[in-house]
Amino acid sequence: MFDFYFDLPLWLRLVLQGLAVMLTLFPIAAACSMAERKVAAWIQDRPGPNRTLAPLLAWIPGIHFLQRLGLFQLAADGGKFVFKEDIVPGHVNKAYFVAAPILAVIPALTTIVFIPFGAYLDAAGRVVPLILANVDVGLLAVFAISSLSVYSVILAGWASNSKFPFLGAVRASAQLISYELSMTLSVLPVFLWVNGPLAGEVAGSFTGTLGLGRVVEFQSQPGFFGGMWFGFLMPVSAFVFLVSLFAETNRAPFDTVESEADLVNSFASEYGAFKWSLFYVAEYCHMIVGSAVFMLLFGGGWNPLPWITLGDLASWIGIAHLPLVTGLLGIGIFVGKVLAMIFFFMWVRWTLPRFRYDQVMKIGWQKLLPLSIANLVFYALVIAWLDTR
Amino acid sequence: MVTSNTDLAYNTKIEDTLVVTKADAVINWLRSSSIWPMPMGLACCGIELMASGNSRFDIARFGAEVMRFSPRQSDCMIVAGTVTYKMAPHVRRIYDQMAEPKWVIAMGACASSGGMYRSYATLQGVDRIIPVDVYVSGCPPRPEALLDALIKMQEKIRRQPAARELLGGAKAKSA
Amino acid sequence: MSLAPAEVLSALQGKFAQVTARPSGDHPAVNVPMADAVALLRHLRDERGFDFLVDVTGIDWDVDASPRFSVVWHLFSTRDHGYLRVVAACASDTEPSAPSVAALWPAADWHERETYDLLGIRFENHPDLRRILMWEGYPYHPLRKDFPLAGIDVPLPDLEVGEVTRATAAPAPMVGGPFVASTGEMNLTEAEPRAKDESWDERKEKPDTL
Amino acid sequence: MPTEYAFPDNAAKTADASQELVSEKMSVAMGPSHPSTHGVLRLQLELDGEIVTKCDPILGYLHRGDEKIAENMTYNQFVPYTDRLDYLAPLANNVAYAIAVEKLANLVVPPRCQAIRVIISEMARISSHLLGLGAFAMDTGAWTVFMYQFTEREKLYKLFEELTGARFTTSYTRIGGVARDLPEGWTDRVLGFCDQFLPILDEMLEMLTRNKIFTDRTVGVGVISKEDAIAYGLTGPNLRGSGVPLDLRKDKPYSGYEQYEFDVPVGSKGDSYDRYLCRGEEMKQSVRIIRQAIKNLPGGAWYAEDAVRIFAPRKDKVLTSMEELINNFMIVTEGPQMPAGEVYFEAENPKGALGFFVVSKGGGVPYRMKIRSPSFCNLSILPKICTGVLLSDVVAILGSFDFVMGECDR
Repeated sequence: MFDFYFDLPLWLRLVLQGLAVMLTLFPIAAACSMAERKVAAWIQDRPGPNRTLAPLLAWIPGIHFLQRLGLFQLAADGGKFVFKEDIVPGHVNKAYFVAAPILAVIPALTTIVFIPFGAYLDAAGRVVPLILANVDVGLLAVFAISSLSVYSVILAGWASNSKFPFLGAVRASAQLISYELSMTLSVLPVFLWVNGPLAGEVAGSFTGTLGLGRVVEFQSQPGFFGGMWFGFLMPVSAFVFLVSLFAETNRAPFDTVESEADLVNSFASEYGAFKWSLFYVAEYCHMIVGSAVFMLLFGGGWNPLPWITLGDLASWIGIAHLPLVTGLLGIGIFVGKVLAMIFFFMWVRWTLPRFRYDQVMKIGWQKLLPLSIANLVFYALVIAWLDTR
Repeated sequence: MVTSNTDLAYNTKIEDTLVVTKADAVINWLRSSSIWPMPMGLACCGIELMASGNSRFDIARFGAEVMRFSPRQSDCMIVAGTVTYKMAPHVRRIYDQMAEPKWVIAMGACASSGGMYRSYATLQGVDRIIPVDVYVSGCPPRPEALLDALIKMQEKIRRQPAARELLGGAKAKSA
Repeated sequence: MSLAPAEVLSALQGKFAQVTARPSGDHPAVNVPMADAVALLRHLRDERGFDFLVDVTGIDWDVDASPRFSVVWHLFSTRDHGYLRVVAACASDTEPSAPSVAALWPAADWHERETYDLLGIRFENHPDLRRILMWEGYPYHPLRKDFPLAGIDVPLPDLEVGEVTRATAAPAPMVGGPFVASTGEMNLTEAEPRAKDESWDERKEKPDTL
Repeated sequence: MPTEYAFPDNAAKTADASQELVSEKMSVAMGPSHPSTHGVLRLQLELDGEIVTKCDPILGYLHRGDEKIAENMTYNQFVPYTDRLDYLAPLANNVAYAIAVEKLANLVVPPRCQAIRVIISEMARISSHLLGLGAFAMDTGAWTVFMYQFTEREKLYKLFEELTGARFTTSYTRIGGVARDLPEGWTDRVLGFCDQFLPILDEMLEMLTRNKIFTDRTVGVGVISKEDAIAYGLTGPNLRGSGVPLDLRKDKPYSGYEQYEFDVPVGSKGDSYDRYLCRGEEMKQSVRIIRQAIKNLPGGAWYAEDAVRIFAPRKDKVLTSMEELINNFMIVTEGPQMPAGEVYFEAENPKGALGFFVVSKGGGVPYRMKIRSPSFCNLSILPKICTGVLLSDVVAILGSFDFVMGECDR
């Protein structure tokens, strides 16, 4: 059915795939900002944005549902930025000032290529992950590239040549670097396990990989341990990763970087219009990618439930022979999980107060880091014990 | 060519049946639907400004709950409260830092005219230092009045020759 | 020490002979010469239990009055829950000054700054006597009786903004505004609330600077 | 008690601390337009990294000249201006002002009027503390509490509106009484509010009191010792949070507060958390007072009937009797006739002791009116406690102080 697509030259296919994914991610990230407002409104007993309606569309029946969801508000907000004066204040360092939001978006959008976002069953009944760049370094690449985003924050804060942004940039750089450590350490047990002795027993061929698709495949094995999600197997890892994720994405309660109360708008204070919105799109992209990684590592990826894989589900409802439908189902399950994660992010933000900057650092270095090291040592010992058994 | 009469482009009475594609209408719709206020909560009116954000009134319905304290990101300054001579230069500077297009709502009697504070310390109306688009009466105005002002502001924005201003008219305006 | 005024007075006069009773509508009140004020206040704080400085303020007793300015301290005792008002007249009518009690009560710091700001009473030995409510460089002391309610035209605190907007701290128009009345007992015509505007009214043209 | 207070040379103090690392300090102006300065306070901060080494509050951005205006207004005309002092609790301001002037006139209002004033003062206290609580929560990052408390305040506003005609600039009291009697059934609605309010208040406090993040942010932050609190003239919950059980409603009862049973919550450490807890508890005590006051609400007149030359006669009398018409005219034009004299009265307002020092030379207009505003006095301790804390702590401290610039700058 899609043979013509596979006849296209490889580079074109890659470009098309990349465009498709990024053009999906970008609006989703933007839509998250509206979702944030609606979730906040819901938590606070308010209707939230629901009045805006494009006059040309008003006659379409059922459109009021979208209106109440605030979809047109989102369009208006986004469109307004385009027609808003794009301020470059006189006192800023212009080149870096302009570069910062671009630098913020590039890593945020790039990391998605290493994320498998679904899977389909090929003719042989094997699960093939849908991924743009199925490289073995997988997670390492995600970490490496997403950590570049700290430069955009530093640049923005420094180039703004203003005090609150500067303070925000200093906070951001310290915070992002601190939490990267415990984040990386927290996922190591997962890959020890995936590449460990048990892997040999269960799967046979999983060795020497950091690919995220492999982790999901590992969680899709038959048997008690095979079908178990890593979130159950390694709860401490999952917890440390989740907390670090909040800190890495500057979300409440770790949003000291852009804490409205003391730094006003922190590093983005001097930014307006489109450049400013790019920072927020980048933040939500990071949230999406982070949630996706969390779901892949600890939440079973595109498997609907623990011990029930996508393949099982597909064969039960009789679509296993339709790779396209199965693929869509897999993507749907995965995206649903990621969106649930993002809702969780928002739920936390509108519920909890905010940490102070030094408390954030203390949690990072004095609590999470020892915890993740202990966790790593524990699983290393367990795996060594399994190995010698 | 843009005419000053844009009733044809956007009119609440005929919007459902008449489709007019004019750049102005589109831009104005975008702008008027997304007014992000810069809350200049100076005094008593600031409390009603906050109250308009709560769940009984919920200014968010109009997409205007995004109170940006950074003037670079806001579209409409709501001057809520008494502007004193000591504060006036700050109000003006914050107004200057806002990006075009920008609007001002003078909320309450004090901001509009000095109100009951006819004294040595009070600026007699914020319109002496910044141009005001909508005045709201009341001391303080009820949140409903502020919402009404917001709707008035939207109507006003929808009558603006936005495309012409974008294509160079803005320079002429600011000069 | 919710003492009757007479008792307070006799207790204090034992130590400070210059202290005299002051008519008061409520709490005990004493007059004290400015020179003795700090000693008296210190005595009250350390030995009489008046450990809480409620308020420091000044009164301008009219332009022609002499002594023109008085400084008023209100003390409160957190132990006995009694108030005491201490009043001292400033020696000079043109350059009024009073000793600062900021070293006794840090609370006095801002109160004295405010009194200096609004009435122009200088407090000697104050750690940081600046204006507090009006801006630095404001030339007048607004609570003085010769200062009109509407104000006097001065430039805005930020000259640049003043230049761009051509706005000044101009006298507030009183026409149609809140009707202000005059103090004291006088004939009805004068005491009647009216629009007291120094700059313009229905007959005079409104100046351009407004 | 120390005999002399030295004013610390902050620059010298921090120079000692940073001897090892010579770094340039950053001067930051926080405000006058800043989300967490609650109005137009400006803090000129000197930062060493994130640590505040010097804090210089700059006031006066809302100085509207109330005291000067008072000197040009009759006593009744000034009532609306008292609304706008502490605009979170105008009813309580009205009451404080009215009692101050009544003391000057040696006027005693009837018990019903006193009880009405107690009820509205306590409702104003709830309204003010709610916003203080919400703003504090917002400063520490908990937005939702801020929205929840506004829902409760709206219910209060509805009751205020029914009573006075305005949401919060009420101008309800007059010299010698209140503007009008309670509407029919109003007290029942107040009781209804009280009944549903307590569980909601508990819910709101629950979101913060045991919240680890909130306690981390507030416990031990902005500690004010008992001695400092008294020396700096702090009043209200800020003083009681420091462990000084001074409440003018108990210690210098006015308006019949001595009849009511209530507790004065007192903090133990004097940090931001204690101040928060005091406010939470005070709201519950206010509910207690309101219930008692409504239960024992006396009948009779709601204004002092003997205050003929002070309290404007009732409308129906004005329209029917020539004598009353002339009297009304005199009160409106000349103002209520007061004897010469000086009085000082302070009432326990939500923010602290709001005092009015009225100097009269007789006639209908005060000669000098000094307003002793609690926020002004409370803020004067900021340079002391905001030194050596982190920038985010300044926000928490400001939130816990619950000040209003309207009365601070007047």
